[in-house]
Amino acid sequence: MDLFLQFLTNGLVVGVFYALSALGLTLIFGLMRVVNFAHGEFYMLGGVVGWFATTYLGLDFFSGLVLVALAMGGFGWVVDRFLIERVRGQGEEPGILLTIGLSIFLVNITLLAIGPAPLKVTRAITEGPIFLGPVTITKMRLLAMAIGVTLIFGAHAIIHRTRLGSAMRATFQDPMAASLAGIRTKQVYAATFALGCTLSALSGMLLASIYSAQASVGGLVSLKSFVVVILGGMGSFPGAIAGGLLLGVAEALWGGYVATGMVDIIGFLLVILILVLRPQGLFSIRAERA
Amino acid sequence: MTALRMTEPLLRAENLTMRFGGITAVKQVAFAVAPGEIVGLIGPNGAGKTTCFNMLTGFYAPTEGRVFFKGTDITSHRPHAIARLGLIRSFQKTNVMKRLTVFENVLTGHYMEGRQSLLATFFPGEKVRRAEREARESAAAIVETMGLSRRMNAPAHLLSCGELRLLEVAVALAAKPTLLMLDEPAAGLNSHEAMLFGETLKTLIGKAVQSLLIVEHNMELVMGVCDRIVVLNFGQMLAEGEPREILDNPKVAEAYLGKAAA
Amino acid sequence: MDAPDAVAGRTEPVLRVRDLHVSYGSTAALHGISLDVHAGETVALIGANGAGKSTTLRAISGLLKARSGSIAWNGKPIANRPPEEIVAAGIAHCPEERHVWSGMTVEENIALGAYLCRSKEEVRTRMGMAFHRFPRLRERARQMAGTLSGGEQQMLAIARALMSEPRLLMLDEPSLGLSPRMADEVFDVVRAINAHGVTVLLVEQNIHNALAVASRAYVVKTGRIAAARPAAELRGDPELLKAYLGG
Amino acid sequence: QDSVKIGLVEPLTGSVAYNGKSVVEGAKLAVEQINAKGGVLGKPVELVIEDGQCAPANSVNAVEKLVQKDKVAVLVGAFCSSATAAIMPVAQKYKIPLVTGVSSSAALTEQNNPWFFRAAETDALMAKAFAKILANDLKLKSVAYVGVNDDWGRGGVEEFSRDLSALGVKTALTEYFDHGSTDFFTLLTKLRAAKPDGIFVAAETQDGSILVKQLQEMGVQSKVFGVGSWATADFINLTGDAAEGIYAAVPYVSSVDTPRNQEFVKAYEAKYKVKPGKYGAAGYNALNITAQAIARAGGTDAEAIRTALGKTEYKAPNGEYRFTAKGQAYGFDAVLVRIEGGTPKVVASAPVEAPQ
Amino acid sequence: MTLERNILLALGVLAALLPFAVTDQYVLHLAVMAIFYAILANSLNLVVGYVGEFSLGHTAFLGTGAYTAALLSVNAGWPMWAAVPAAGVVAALFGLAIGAITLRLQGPYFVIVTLSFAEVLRIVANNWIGLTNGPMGLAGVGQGGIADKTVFLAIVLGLAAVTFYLSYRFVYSNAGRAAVAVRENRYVAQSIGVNPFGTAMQAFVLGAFLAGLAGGFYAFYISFVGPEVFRFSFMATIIIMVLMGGKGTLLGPVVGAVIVTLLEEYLRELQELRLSLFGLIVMAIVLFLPNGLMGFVARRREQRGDAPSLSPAIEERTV
Ligand SMILES: Nc1ncnc2c1ncn2[C@@H]1O[C@H](COP(=O)(O)OP(=O)(O)OP(=O)(O)O)[C@@H](O)[C@H]1O
Ligand SMILES: Nc1ncnc2c1ncn2[C@@H]1O[C@H](COP(=O)(O)OP(=O)(O)OP(=O)(O)O)[C@@H](O)[C@H]1O
Ligand SMILES: [Mg+2]
Ligand SMILES: [Mg+2]
Repeated sequence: MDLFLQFLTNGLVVGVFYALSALGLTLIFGLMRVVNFAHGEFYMLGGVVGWFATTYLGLDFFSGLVLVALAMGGFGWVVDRFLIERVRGQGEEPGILLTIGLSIFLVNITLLAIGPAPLKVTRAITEGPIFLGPVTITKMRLLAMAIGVTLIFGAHAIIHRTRLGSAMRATFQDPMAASLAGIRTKQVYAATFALGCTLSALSGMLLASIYSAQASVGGLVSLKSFVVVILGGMGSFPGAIAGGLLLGVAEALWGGYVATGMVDIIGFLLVILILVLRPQGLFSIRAERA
Repeated sequence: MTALRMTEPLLRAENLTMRFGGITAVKQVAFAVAPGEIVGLIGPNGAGKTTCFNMLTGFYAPTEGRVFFKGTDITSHRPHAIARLGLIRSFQKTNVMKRLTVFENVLTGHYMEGRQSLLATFFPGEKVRRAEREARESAAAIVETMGLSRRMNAPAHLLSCGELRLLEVAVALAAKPTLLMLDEPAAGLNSHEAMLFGETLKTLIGKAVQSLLIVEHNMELVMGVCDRIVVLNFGQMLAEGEPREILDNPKVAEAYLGKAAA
Repeated sequence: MDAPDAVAGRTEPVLRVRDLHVSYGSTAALHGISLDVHAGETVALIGANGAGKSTTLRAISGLLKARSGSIAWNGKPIANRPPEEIVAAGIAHCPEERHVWSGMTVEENIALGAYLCRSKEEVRTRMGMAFHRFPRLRERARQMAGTLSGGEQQMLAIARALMSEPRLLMLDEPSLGLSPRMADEVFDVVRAINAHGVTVLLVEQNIHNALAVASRAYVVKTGRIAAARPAAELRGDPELLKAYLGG
Repeated sequence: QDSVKIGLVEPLTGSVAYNGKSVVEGAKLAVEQINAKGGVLGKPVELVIEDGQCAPANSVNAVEKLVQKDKVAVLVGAFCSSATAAIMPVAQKYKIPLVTGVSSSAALTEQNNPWFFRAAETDALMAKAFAKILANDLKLKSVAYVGVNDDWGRGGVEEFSRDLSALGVKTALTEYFDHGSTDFFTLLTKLRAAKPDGIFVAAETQDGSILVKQLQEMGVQSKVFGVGSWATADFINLTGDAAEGIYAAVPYVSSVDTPRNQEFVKAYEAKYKVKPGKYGAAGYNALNITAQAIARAGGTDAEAIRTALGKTEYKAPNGEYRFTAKGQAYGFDAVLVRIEGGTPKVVASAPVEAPQ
Repeated sequence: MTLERNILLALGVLAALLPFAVTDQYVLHLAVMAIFYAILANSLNLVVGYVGEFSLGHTAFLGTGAYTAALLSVNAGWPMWAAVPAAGVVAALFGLAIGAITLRLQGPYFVIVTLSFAEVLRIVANNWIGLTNGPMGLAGVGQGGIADKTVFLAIVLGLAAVTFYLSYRFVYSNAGRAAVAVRENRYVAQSIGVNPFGTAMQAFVLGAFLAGLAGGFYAFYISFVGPEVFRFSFMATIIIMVLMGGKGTLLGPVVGAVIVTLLEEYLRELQELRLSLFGLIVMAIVLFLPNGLMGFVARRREQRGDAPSLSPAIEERTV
């Protein structure tokens, strides 16, 4: 029982982390429908910029976080305006190829710039375990979870409660109609991409302070994030949380009771299983008819 | 007319009902289409006409009721299986293969005639080649009939709305339907064009197709070509009869025609 | 041909289009359209399939770039401005083929029509008005717009265009897919709006209805203006109409 | 030809690039030193470096290019055992000697490929060298084994657990994890529940440092020892105070106090600003062994070089390398270190013996 | 369509003549790899270009083919001529099973579920040590057999001939048109009697079969098979080839395969900068030739007034 509780806690913590790292993708892939293979690299850059800010610029963790948000938001804006914008409305393939190219470029230019070594990001607080009955958790993890949950709810609120959010959804569904309603669609696209990029980078820095930052982490992050977004249903924030938690808990239980050697298989099996049963993912509705 | 009604109808719908969550879009609708007949299906917006089409052609599974085509029960058969029996439809929202040319669209419409085994695909014999040649000739002829020959090699995305509607009908004709079902084929045509289109439709009967079932809001067209009209309102049958009877029916006038009838 | 000022003695036109050329990629669709719309008028654009009516509206609302020519709105040039600026200037365009946001509810669709209006209060009043005009939509308020019937989507598109409370309303085939009775109601709405001082530019295949609401009509033929007449004149001369519309 | 070319295939991109780069650095240093002393055969040595990405197909591409286009005399490399396994037949086909300084899969030297030489330890040899010391000095009764889920990690866990079990140490747990995993709490929960005296870990810097940190976060107190490039400044920096007191069995550590090693460390530090680790030394040694063999062969004839390689007696910073008939190196020293106060202290050192 | 066929034939003849012109084994090796990739890219193109769904799991078939051939060779001593067709068949069976599940899905769901299958197979290959030797992989496939590059070149050309014959027949047949119909408009396709699922399945299984053949060849040529054959980086290479060349044409993927293979090799000169530059080139191609090289050629032909015969240009930006 104690073991189970610990597994469950581990799963929930990692689940929130998964949801957090998939957050940017929920926006860019789930809502904007850009199959963004550079997601993991945005995450990676968040960690790397965070490392740079806390190590070289000597900023504290939270100032670093702000810097990452600004820098990567600007970066996302530029990527959208100068790259994605030019292939918009041509189907998903050019976007796929473009982001694959971007991802290759970003990884290798980062490798050139800072080398392949793992990097340490200064932590927000002095780390230490907390014992809750039989369950162990650490302070940094609790903090990261809190920030993560805030970000998730914040993003959800932006999409569903604000004018910008409505504008986003309208733009992605029918950009022509959106522009006729007075929505500045180019700006909306760029803002969404920038926001997605910022969220990816923030999660990258947050988690790098717990694990470590490295030029090559992107690939795995992308894969898992795609799994999370699909599990939850495209573009749904509650779905992304559910998908992340589901993945985290399933991995923890599989790792705990079966074997840790192939935990990665669980996510993919879940995707297959859920899509067979519910071809629209867990949280998504269909609004199309013949 | 009466003689026609005695024979086994081509298409028969029994008690069709369709519910979406709390909304009952179609309720207990029953009607039939006899060979050689042109039937109109009309009714106010949201009355359930398109939903009926979708149930008849397998795109929706009816909540209740049955559909018979040429005497066989086709309720909830998959759409392509129903098409293969000779029941071909068009869509209310314009649906064509935008990136193919007009000719390629129509050629693709000949799919059923050219179906073959995988072996024949990889090692085509004379039979397959002949079928291919015939399909090409037939496609050109159909494009001609629909008056699109000027646009033969234009990609479909270059066509205007009206031309697209004609192309849709051409593609449907290419599939050699027994019963052709058209959902608002004249939407977007002006009155003059609609009239010409009506003439074309009439010439099809008995040659290219056996029967027609048409959903249309253009009353001139409906009254001009239909032998019989079925009226839906709020998902239910409101009236059924010959065009004259329908025009004179006060309930139809009230629900559907509005001032036009007054 | 230069736009003949059929309603002589009026003031400057609010919308003035001169020698407009527009093309899709390398194929030209408009070869010099000129037209005037005066404040408070209802003007109809009629013509055969593929004549270029929709293209004209798209160019005015900024969806398409003009290759040459000018468009002036209240004397200010608006050609090649982005659509969002043109809406803000008071021109609403209800496009062909509806283009409702299918994954959003009817309510959200309507509310977003008033995107540029920042007062929530005001938006609510306008929504009340929209539901009043199209009671069917009130019944369907929570339904996904993509699952509406064709005619219901058409009503939604019109209602949405009205939400921006434009001074010039451009409607592209508003009666498309509407039942005769519903079409009449929509034209009644157009009349009512017009009576409130909104200028209307109407593209319509239902010539009879169009000429009944419009005061003047332009006939478009293969990308050019073939004629400009008072509506009553055209209504009374079916032979003339046939000659223009035949193709 | 005015230079003697040696081809080097290492992963320079991807997630093992970190270690591949170190090998290249070591190799470059060796070449620099050799050329400073006049090169071999009176010509300078030229190192042609290719990225094999640790992938079989890419490594084969690289080797084809090195052999056909650059006409290298000897091949060094391929890091990952799978990539090395893929290029071995190519080397054999073209009759070019192939020296690896890293790939540890035992199967490689069992393929009877006469052109292949491994100037590296295998897990079996490491286990044999240290099992007794670990069992006796650390007084372990039960050990939990954790390894990265690849050929190297599995090999390490299997060899150490076999030799330790033979000495009566109980196996509390055996678990593997995938390279690149970041969260080990689930694994560590199981591990904590198994209550072992010692924890054996086969992991490289990136995975290893995170795992050791999380061991501390979970409050696990057992003694930790492992294989991998742990005795490096990078590892200690990343792991922080969680690294205190852990043991590592490595074929090389910079703190070995021999004149040859001091010299090597000085040169390496001067060039790269860090102390060499396991992989830097591996690249350095592999290149020296190769160059010396070419010198002894008296020419670039492949057959002669191969024979010369077989007769290697290379004095490395960490002992002396010789090859068995199957091309397996032995004779060099492996060390067990303990990290104390942020530096690796040598606890024990044992020569790697030739396998039976 | 005849133009496309003739160009393909000409390319084939050119490749067949290569050994007579050059003796450099490295060049021959590149030729073999380019043709291998052409087969692979073509097989993916059948799914991406003709079913119109984007598969990220094509390595599943490459991998099962490679493992099948490797296992048959290593464990049962099968020769290449028997093991490679067997690889194709096994991959086709996997295609049938995976297609049955995935082809019910569309769009992003299809993309990710196919990727999932490839990943599941990779993890299985990495952990089922009894069968696949796990991360150690299977070494020495077909050892002691063929060693000559020209023979390998002949074999891979033969496979390419089979591949392009089958693809050509399929693409320009009634069945191929049906696949295009499904790609372009599912509703229309169904209403003219096309079974979207069945048609997609045909193209999918054909693609799987061809990828399996390529995988079998790969196993013998590289003589080593490990779990990395299922890896996403392999997949990315193939995608780049298909999209760079131009999907939905037979020639495009071939052009893409040749260019990417040569590019990857010649960029080696640039050492560390190599992959960064490769990424930039990929991005540049998307930006300047959004429909791939073949799309560009088709567009030029269209503008010059020739009939658009190679690939449909896309012009749906404005409205
Ligand atoms: N998937 C669905 N979910 C909910 N309601 C639906 C769905 N599909 C259709 N409806 C409703 O069912 C009713 C009937 O729709 P249908 O499309 O059949 O109407 P119609 O008679 O074709 O109307 P129109 O002439 O406007 O095209 C409509 O009110 C519509 O909103
Ligand atoms: N998106 C497009 N791409 C290319 N050409 C187009 C496009 N839309 C329209 N055209 C062409 O431009 C010309 C004018 O089309 P437009 O849609 O303006 O006609 P219309 O008068 O509105 O006709 P309809 O009554 O059929 O809607 C037509 O020849 C058409 O083929
Ligand atoms: Mg309808
Ligand atoms: Mg129009």
